[in-house]
Amino acid sequence: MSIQIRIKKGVEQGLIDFLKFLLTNEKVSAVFTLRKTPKEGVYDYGLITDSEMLTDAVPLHPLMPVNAGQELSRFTPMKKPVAAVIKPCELRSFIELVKRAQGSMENFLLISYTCAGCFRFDVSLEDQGNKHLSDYWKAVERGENPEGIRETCTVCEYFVPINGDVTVKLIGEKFNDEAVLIFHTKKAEEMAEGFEGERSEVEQFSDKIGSLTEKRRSEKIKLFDRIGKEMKGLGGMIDVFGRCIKCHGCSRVCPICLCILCDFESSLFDYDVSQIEKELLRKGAMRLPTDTILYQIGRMNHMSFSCVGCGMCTEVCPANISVSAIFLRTGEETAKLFDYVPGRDIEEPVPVTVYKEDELSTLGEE
Amino acid sequence: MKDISNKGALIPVKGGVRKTILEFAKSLLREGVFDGILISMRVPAKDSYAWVLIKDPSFIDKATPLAPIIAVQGAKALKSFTRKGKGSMKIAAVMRPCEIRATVELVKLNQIHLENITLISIDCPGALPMSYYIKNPEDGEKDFNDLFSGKDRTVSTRAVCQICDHFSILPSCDLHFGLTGEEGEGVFLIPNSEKGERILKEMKIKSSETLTDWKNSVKELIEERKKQRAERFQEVKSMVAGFDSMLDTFAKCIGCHNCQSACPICYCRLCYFDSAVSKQDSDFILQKARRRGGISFPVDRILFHVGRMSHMSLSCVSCGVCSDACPVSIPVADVFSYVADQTQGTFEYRSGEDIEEAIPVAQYQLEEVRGVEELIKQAEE
Amino acid sequence: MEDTFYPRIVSFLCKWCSYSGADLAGTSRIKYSPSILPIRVMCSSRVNPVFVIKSFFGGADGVLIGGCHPGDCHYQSGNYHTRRRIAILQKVFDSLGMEKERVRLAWISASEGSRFAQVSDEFTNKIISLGENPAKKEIFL
Amino acid sequence: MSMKIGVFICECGPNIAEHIDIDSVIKKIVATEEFKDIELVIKRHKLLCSNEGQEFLEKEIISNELTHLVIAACSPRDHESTFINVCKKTPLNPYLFKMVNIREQCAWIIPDKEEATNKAARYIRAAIRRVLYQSELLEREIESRPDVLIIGGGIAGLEAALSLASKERKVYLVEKKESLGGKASLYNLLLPRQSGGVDEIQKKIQDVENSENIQVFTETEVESVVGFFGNFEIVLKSLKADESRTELKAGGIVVATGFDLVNPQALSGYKYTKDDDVYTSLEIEKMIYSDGKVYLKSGEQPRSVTLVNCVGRDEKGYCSRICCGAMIKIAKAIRDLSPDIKINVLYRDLCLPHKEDQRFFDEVKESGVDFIRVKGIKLKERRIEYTGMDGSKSEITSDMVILAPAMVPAEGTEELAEILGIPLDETGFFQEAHYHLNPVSTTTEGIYIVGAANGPQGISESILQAQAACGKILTRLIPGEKIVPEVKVSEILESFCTGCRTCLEVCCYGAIYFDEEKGVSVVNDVICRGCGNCAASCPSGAIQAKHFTSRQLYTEMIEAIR
Repeated sequence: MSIQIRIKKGVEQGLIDFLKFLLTNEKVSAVFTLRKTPKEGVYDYGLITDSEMLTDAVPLHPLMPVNAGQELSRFTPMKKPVAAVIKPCELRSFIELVKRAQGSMENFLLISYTCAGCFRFDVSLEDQGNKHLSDYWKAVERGENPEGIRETCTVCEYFVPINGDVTVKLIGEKFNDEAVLIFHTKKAEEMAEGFEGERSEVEQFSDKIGSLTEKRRSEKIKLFDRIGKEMKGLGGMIDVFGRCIKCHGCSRVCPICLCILCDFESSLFDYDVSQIEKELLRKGAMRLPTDTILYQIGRMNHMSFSCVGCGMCTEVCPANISVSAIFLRTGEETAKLFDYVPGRDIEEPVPVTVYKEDELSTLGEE
Repeated sequence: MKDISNKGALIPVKGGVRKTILEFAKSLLREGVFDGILISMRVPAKDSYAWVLIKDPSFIDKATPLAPIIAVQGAKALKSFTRKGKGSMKIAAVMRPCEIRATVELVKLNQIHLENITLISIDCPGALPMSYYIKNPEDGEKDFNDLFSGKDRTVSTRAVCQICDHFSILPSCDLHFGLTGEEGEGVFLIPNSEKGERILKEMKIKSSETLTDWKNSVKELIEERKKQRAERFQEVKSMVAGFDSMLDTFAKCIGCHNCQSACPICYCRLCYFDSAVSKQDSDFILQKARRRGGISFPVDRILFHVGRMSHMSLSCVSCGVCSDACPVSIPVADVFSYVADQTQGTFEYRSGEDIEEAIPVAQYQLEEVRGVEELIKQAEE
Repeated sequence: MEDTFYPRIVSFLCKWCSYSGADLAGTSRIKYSPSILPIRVMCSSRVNPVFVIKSFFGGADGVLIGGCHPGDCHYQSGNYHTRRRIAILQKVFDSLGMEKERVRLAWISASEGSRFAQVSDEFTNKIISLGENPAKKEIFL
Repeated sequence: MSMKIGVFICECGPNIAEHIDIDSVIKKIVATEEFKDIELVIKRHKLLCSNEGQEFLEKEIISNELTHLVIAACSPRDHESTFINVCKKTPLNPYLFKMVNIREQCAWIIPDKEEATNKAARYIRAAIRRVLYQSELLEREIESRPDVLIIGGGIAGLEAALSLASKERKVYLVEKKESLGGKASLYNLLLPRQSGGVDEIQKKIQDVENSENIQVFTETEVESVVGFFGNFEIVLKSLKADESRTELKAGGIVVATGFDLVNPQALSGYKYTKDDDVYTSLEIEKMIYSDGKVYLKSGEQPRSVTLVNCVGRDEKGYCSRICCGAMIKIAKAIRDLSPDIKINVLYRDLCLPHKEDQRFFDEVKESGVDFIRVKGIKLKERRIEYTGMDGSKSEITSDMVILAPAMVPAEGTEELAEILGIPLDETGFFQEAHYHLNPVSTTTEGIYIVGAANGPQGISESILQAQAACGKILTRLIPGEKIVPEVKVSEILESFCTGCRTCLEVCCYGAIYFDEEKGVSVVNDVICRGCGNCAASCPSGAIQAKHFTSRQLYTEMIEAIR
């Protein structure tokens, strides 16, 4: 049984007030949120303990410098309560990580919001005078895909937080004059006790949510078709991933790739000269370093079913590969095998840790 | 350190310098002087380049000596080939001077075994920024051709290339192609070691031309570059002077560590700063936050960069791949080549120039690098 | 390369069922495709999907994974895990427009010598119809 | 130390020699470019597994100081162990040996000699490459106790206790009830021969009580078990008031906890109270054989009796196998008591597994007992509504109704499974390691299940299983002999483990635990069986399956396809 609190202030201010409230009343010992840095136009995630510093907080700023789910998991378990404002996909990443025993959600008050997507790095970096930003907010109010957001954001249909303790209404709302916070969990309601605002039954989300979902579903079909056309067999793979310079930045920023050392960077994939020479004799020519495509397919095998399409991999790819869209597309396929949705439910076991006796029954029989 | 030979052969240019070099490479394979040639090749998607080890001469036509960009640092390709020991095939690697220098450093670090490898370098006009090339490869190709042929010297190469004073023949290469600028005049083929001499012998090429003019023009450019270098370093100095300016310079850093994984010198399988050792306990982070009222994520970004400097700056060859790999366009390479200039200067060490010159090790006792240590301390704070 | 296409098929066979099945095919003197190159593992669940990808890029024309029938795994449930892993792998291949038919999972018990031979022949023919593994000559891998 | 690899090709009489050109294989191997720098000792032999062949091998290994060994011969299933034993007589570690199966895999399946020869050569090359990546593994021995704990003092438990005791094994026999004997002791006559049951069982009970090798604990249950095959540490808890604990050690455990009968009143469709003349088969068994007559609550003899089989069969989803026999026996007993009692037997399916059952059934049928096959049954007091096979509804009301309730796992089975760490199957009985191939073992080595603990059984099967389990124990757990745990186990490289615990999930032996301190998973190499599932499940490649490492398999694979 959840409630909603309406604060007669701009949505971001309303949220910040709530965070201030939590911090000053010591309901939490720190707040994790996006914030402005001293450097013009640069934002980072900060863990804030001094409520004064919340004045720099921009919890709803459309940027994902790092995947917060990954960051949160890195310094959990939290021994004291902490409030964190993160995007729905970051929340899902966090849940996937927790399933893999990478950190715990204990002591977190997880606040998320109906997210219209976040800017690509290039867009945000060149956004002089916040032109893009003001357009972004207009689009959010209209419930449309804003300009300059990540490719996978434009097709994301999980932009209404599935989990979390508090949801902030954003898309299609009058967020310049009021903030609406929905409290889903007991923990959240208790924390909100004493916080000023008009409490009521939870009202429906704006119907713009529905229309945007529809829009994005059809966008997704288009995008996936396009990728499908590029990804035609080995040749297609090489066209697309042939550019890969093997920096493996994608795996390092990937919230699902939790390995300390990626298997594909292990000595297992260093070859004896003789092995390479033999390969050379057979082919007449070969790329060095090798295993470029192997790495990509291998990684898909390891994590695609848990891919939340946060888009970090695409952002960091120096070779401009649409990594995220490609992985999301394959990931939806592999997840579908087990009607799995990454980050939907903490109780849903990671597909590769379990099995059903009566599934996939044709495989191996024919 | 041995000095550069004064004689070379002048190879007539047919259909452009790079074509000529390719023909030469092809004949090297045909004549059996080499079993394989490591050279860059445009990827099928046509918007980047990869290193390809070629045995069958017919593949040479697809290759490109001196690509417009450095997608993967050549030394990395060589490392992936010979990290575990010398091979039985005779291989020639056609690379940029900075790639040769990185190779030399990796040899010193036992990551490359050169026994059966011959290093061939080419006068390098610099490389284009990867981001620029990938967005419009065809313009990139045109720009680079103009630059290479000397038709247009104003093409803007990567920042570090513009201040590079190691763009030509190095003591550590075996064979070098000296460009005479103007098309048609031909390229100098300069043997620079016994290996190099032997090749010319086997190819029955006489190195009788004197190189004085070419050498002078190179020297001129080097001097010019040295000036620009000094100027640029003045600016960069302020970017790294003290912890706060470091904070400012690396403010955008998202801690993806692309710079480290693209770096040819950072050969660690697992970077110390990615290892479990540097994972931090939540209480510790909370304390840190309390001290300043807030803490920025990912934590220890500055520590990472400063730490990396202390690990590799002595061997840094200013190849610039770190800047190319940075998703938030931080001028990593400028900073690192400046710091490298300092640390290497401290020991009068010139990374990648001479294979005989050992990497100075006892760095931490020295007063001069205390600065770095200070930074680390502050960063760890 | 040979003019007549002679497929190379890596076959990971579990020690208890499939490998024994292969032995039975042998002792019963059944003649079947010489393309099959068995590699003995304790359980089909030892087969890391990356082995399969690796085989391809190493030049294998096909990969056969043999395990005990569901429910008969010598190690209780190993083959159920194998089944999921291979399902994921095939899906990944499929999504990339790569020939997932080049990967085959087959349950073959120790008593199914003839099934082993039959599966081997079928699969070999399948591979022949698919033709040579394009990765064999690809230089940009 | 420089490499020196011995490669020996067995002719296997004509088996290999006739189908493979061994000399050309040798030529191909020797000609292989990459073996140039490796010292190879490569020879052929007519029959390596013969005594002469083994001696030859031994000499070769020692005199050439071989560092690695490759043998191309038959299937490893035939002679790998033979050659491992040869290695053990030499300084060569047996895990630096690789066997290549060129008989079943080449000679016998490829008609074309040249093809067979090529494949053999490729195969041997792969083995040579692989063996270079194999590493020494050292077998270690651990102390083991020959003593055995038996849980359950029913027929199966008694049988197991006696067979072990007869071989001078110390046995601890634990029974929850105050006396031994279990369910079997409640049946007076046993099918098919209607021979006496009680006396036979009483005799066993006496033998057990008289044996000084058997220590009996009645009114006692198992509280905890830790350890592994050869070294289980057990705590027993007395069910008597004092709740005293007994600690003991044993090398093996036999689970013989038997079964209970489902309570018909707990099933929908069986509505009656204790005042109704509705009885279970066991109650009647007691009535007839101790009082020598069949009578109603009123004391009179019933004029009509209806026996209902398969009570709870549909609910439970399995056939209890022995009830049919028991009911037929009861029917006969009643008929013997009086020819005028009308006897009906309602059954769902008849299960008469023993070879003599059928004849006995026919006799009883002829003696005027009506067997009616039915689909569904509803009982209210003594009135029975049933649906015939044709779907038609009928009903019978008789003076007496006798129910044959389904067998269900004995009370406390789940708790015990928890304590022993062995699984139950969907019926709730203990799960055997392998239904066909390994019916009395469990997933945990050293723990065996016998009798009805594994599911509905008759007495003879229970005894068979008890003897089978003892056979395993007597041959695997030998006094004074140490046990050698599997060495081809998994190993987790601490520094690469991220602690995602995927391996814990996929390991069905519970051989992996999580070290909270270090935050990494760790393999208990005594419990690990070396299937390698965990190794394949680890995304970081932090798990190594010894003797089947990724490197070894890659090498073998890449060479094989080259």
